[in-house]
Amino acid sequence: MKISLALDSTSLTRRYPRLAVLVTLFMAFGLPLGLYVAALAVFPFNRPELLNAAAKEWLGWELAASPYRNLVYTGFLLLVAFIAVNYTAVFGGVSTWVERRVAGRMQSRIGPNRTGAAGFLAWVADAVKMVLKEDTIPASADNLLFRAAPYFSMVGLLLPFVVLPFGESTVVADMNVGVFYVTAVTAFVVVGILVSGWASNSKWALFGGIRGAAQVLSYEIPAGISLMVPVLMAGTLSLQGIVRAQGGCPWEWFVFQNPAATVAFIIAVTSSLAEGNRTPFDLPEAESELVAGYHAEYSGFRLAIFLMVEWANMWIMAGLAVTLFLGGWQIPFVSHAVYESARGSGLVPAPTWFLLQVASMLVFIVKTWALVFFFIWLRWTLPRVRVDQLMTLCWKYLVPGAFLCFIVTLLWLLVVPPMAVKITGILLTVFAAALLVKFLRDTRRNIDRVKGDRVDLSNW
Amino acid sequence: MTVEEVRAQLESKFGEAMGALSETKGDRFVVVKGDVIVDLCHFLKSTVGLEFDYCQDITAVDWPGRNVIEVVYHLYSLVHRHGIVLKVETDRSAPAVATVEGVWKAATWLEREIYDLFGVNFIGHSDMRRILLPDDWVGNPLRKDYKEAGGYHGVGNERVDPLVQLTKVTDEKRKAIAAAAAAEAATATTTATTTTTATATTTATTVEAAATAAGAGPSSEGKG
Amino acid sequence: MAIDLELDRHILQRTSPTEEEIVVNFGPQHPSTHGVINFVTQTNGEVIRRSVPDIGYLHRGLEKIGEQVPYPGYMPFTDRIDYLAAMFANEGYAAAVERLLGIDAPPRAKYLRAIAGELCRISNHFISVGTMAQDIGAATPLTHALRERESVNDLLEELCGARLTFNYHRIGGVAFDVPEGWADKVLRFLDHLDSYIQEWDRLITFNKIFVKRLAGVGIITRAKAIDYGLAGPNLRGSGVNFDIRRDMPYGAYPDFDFNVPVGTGRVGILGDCWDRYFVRVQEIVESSKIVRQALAKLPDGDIQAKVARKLKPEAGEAVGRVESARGEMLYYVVSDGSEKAYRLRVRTGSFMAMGIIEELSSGIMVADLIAIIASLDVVAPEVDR
Amino acid sequence: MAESVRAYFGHITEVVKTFWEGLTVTLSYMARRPITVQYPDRTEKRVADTLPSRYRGLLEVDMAVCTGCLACERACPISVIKITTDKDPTNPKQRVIAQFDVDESKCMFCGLCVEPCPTGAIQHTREFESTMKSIDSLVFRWVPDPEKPVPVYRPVKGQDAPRAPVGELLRKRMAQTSWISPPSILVPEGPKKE
Repeated sequence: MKISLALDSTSLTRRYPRLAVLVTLFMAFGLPLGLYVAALAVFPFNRPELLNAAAKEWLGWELAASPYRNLVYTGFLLLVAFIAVNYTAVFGGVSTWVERRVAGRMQSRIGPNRTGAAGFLAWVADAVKMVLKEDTIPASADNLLFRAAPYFSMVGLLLPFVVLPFGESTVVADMNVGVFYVTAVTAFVVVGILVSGWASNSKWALFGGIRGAAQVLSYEIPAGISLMVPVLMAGTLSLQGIVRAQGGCPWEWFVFQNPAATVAFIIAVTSSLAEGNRTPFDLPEAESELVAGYHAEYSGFRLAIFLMVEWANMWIMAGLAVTLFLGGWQIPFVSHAVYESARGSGLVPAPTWFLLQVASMLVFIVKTWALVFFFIWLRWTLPRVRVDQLMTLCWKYLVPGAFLCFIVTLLWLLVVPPMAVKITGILLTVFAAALLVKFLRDTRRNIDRVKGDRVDLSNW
Repeated sequence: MTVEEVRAQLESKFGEAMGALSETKGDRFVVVKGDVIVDLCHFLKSTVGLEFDYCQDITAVDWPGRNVIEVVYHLYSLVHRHGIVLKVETDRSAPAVATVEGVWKAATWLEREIYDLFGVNFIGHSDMRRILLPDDWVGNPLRKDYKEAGGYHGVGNERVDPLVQLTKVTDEKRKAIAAAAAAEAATATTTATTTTTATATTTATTVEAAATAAGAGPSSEGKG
Repeated sequence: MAIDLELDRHILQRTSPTEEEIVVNFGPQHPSTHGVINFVTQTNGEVIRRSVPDIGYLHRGLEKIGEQVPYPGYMPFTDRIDYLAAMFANEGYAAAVERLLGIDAPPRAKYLRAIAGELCRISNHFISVGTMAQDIGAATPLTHALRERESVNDLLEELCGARLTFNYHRIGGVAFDVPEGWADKVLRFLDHLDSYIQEWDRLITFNKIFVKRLAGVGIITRAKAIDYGLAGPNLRGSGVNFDIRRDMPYGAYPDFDFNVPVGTGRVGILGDCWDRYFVRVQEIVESSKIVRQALAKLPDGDIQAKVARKLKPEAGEAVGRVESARGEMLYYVVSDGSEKAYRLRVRTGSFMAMGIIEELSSGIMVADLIAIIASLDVVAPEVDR
Repeated sequence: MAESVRAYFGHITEVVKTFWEGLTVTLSYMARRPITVQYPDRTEKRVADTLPSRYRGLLEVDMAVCTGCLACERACPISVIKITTDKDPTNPKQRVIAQFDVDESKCMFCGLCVEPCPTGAIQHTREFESTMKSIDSLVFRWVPDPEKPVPVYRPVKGQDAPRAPVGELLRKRMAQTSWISPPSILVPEGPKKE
């Protein structure tokens, strides 16, 4: 019997498959590439003296003296901010698609594969759906706070992008208080959770909000201390400085400099998981206990904001960990001098410089996506901890561990000669590589252990 | 221990309160007086040789004919792997039995269900409330004389049964067809002997009468 | 229209919240109450003071229907008593009526009942174990469990034509014989299953968070389990070694040798949630052993005893017991000689398990209440009938 | 309780070991074939054809072999089948079936009606896609026109009834009726909306 619905949800993709593939390619590669190029073109020129020089040379307009100079600088800054915000939105959406596909595959199912080629436009469809959906407000909700809550979280999400270094010189503002600024600013997300928990006047949301507050505040401490370890080793708070202090090859990364830094890396990742409300710490919106936690009463556009914050937060966590511990955008075997020489004189740098910048951005993006994949992978393997276990883990294991790493790194920097540091770097890298190989072999053996299963990459 | 031995031991303790072992088909049971049930259960649970520590089920059966509601106790001993079925008969107009909640905690919910569906009041029960039905429900559904409520708080639960309706509609159509066939049969065979047409129409009419009767009554007992 | 406060006030009566406590309704529509059950919970922050279960939302009056439908016609209704392990419901009803009639199923039918029953136990335990992992927070084990359950349901669908509501048994035997080629499909699945269970244990059973969330939570001591009349895995989880298949043998079970897994307090304390969970995982392995033995020793012969088309058993009463996946299912059938049962009583394991939740729930955390409900494997249709 | 140092580190090593095993298992699923059957449009065969032969789907009645014995109507616990047999006005000895309706919306697919049928007229097909716009459309009327009742089949000794292959009639009927077609004739309108 032919079921002919008026508008079949997959009709557009089925009726115009080529158009769907084109749109998917654009959304998957065109848009992010455009953002990267824009960032590349705009971010480096964000300093006032460069702007003055550019204005004098191209437009012959004496910018430094003119009364409107501050207006032009802020205008330029807004353009930079616009690109950063767009990048968050696109990443928030793409990561939902990646998560649903990866989660599907890990649960031996498929995940979205109908809207757009390989289901990539699922996140665009979700975004449009959420914007069009009616955003109801509970009758006895606290109206003002209920409306404002998502934007607190969004602010907490967007501010760290100011400092996050994408490439060698593609950073919005290389503040010298970088790490301190980031730990301060990410606390905004918890304000949004707490306010939404209270304002939606629903018991589930209240539970979620209180849990969220307790969790994020108590995990600030281990996160803060373990982030201090790379600051010790680099001697500067500025993220660019920390990245420049590390080398490109794995044995020059801070994570392998000394064993305490490796432990600090693990503590930093665990506590940033807790701050981003990701499993095994997704207590604020525990589906099976609190129905939907703090955003139970939200729908429509406000819910879209909350979900974007949740998923884009993964990028911040991953980006931060990569910048501080895994050598950020450092291309292996390319020292700082190479960038300087390629820069060349004159206002517009030489093309090779641009190539180097793109390469450095790619390195950063690949490392961050690897860590994001790890977060997704953790979510679909581990169950959820209970609230009191969450606290015991933080105060009995992570906080003492973080302090210990801090002290050991101090002693390490004082006592150990540089040559020994290099050797431990290599040793730790080799050890990590061995662990990885053993892990992959175990994974391969798992497939053969279950009778009737074999490696089969079909059925997408 | 077989059921007879258990009953013998009980009789020695409780004497006349114990009824005879039933002879009916299937499982055999012992009818017990209502007022002695609690001590009997304590005795069953505590004596060394019996130790009925597992209360499998407490349920009730409504006998309007004998004006009695039987409360049936299925008890079992995990230690000795033997079981017994006790019955207490309560008057149907105001059924009341002492609760055995003190003996087995399992009885709490089982007795609440009997209270809910049969209306048997358990004296001394800690939480005598309806368990399955809403607390403001009227009547006890599992009694034989229970009339269906047909809905709750104005929300009905009956649906027009399309099949019963169809039979009525179809009967009218068939009557029309039969009448037309009979009329046409009558005209076509007027020249033939009149007796055959008479029998044809009478059978047609008897069939019609039977059809309308069956159609009207809701029971769909087929005829033919 | 205004919310019917009359009803709400009445529900609040059973709980008396003090100043800093709130009353939360866990249910009747809640992601982890396994069906339509409501827990009116009085909590102080995360710690629960009292949780009063409020059941009856899925009450269909199956015992009343039993009195209005002829004996053979009631068999499809028994599927609906516990649609996750419907084979046992059928078998229990058939056993009760056969005992009433005084007839016995032929040996081949008994073996087929054992095979179908044990496969259905595997399918049910996968649901119960999978949803337990889901309630604790791990979503992946649920989909893996559903995948394994799917292959069991396909096998049962091939045997009797339906995936959940089998209606496979008849009074005096079973409805269909084994289709050809079915037996080695089952054996192929069982080989896969035995190797898969080890992977399942590696994925979730010994996961540290899973263990920490379940060990020492919702402890039911041996005496309390017996006192509350718990049944099946809940009873065996507390260390009571009692199983109808072995202690009150029925059908073909005397011919099989299988051991009955009992809780041992391996990771926590005897009788905690983890023990009940692990008893179910081990029962899956035992069931696959039984199915293998049954398939190997399947006798031939007819599959249904001679039974009159219009069943009219003489007046009397009988009890049919069967070890369902959720514990002992007891059918108490009273007949008055007519074509329909005079009284049909079904006692299920979930109903008894609900009774103990109120006592377990004082002083624990919200997440533990969810863990206890999942570990007791209560399912709304079985509780409310 | 004072956790000894050994237990403190025991927890950590246990965490690492169990997470390691759990993560290897989930990563290994990235390289295995998901089992999803992409119903309704990306399956090789129609799903109804992949179901086992004993599958109890929608009921189908082959009026050519129906003996009008009403065994199925009696066997159905919830009276889903309604049959009206009649004397043929033209020759009184020939019984006819004027109405054979199956209310598929109420049927619970238990298969009790199929067993007593002497000629196997009523069978379960493997069709299950029966979405209709109104519930009354789900009343399948196997005697399409009351004016032309179907003569009763007389079974011949020793020779089994020439029944049409199972599923064919139903598929033909379902192909004709699109899901938005109005309910078949003679169906009364629903309960009055007061």
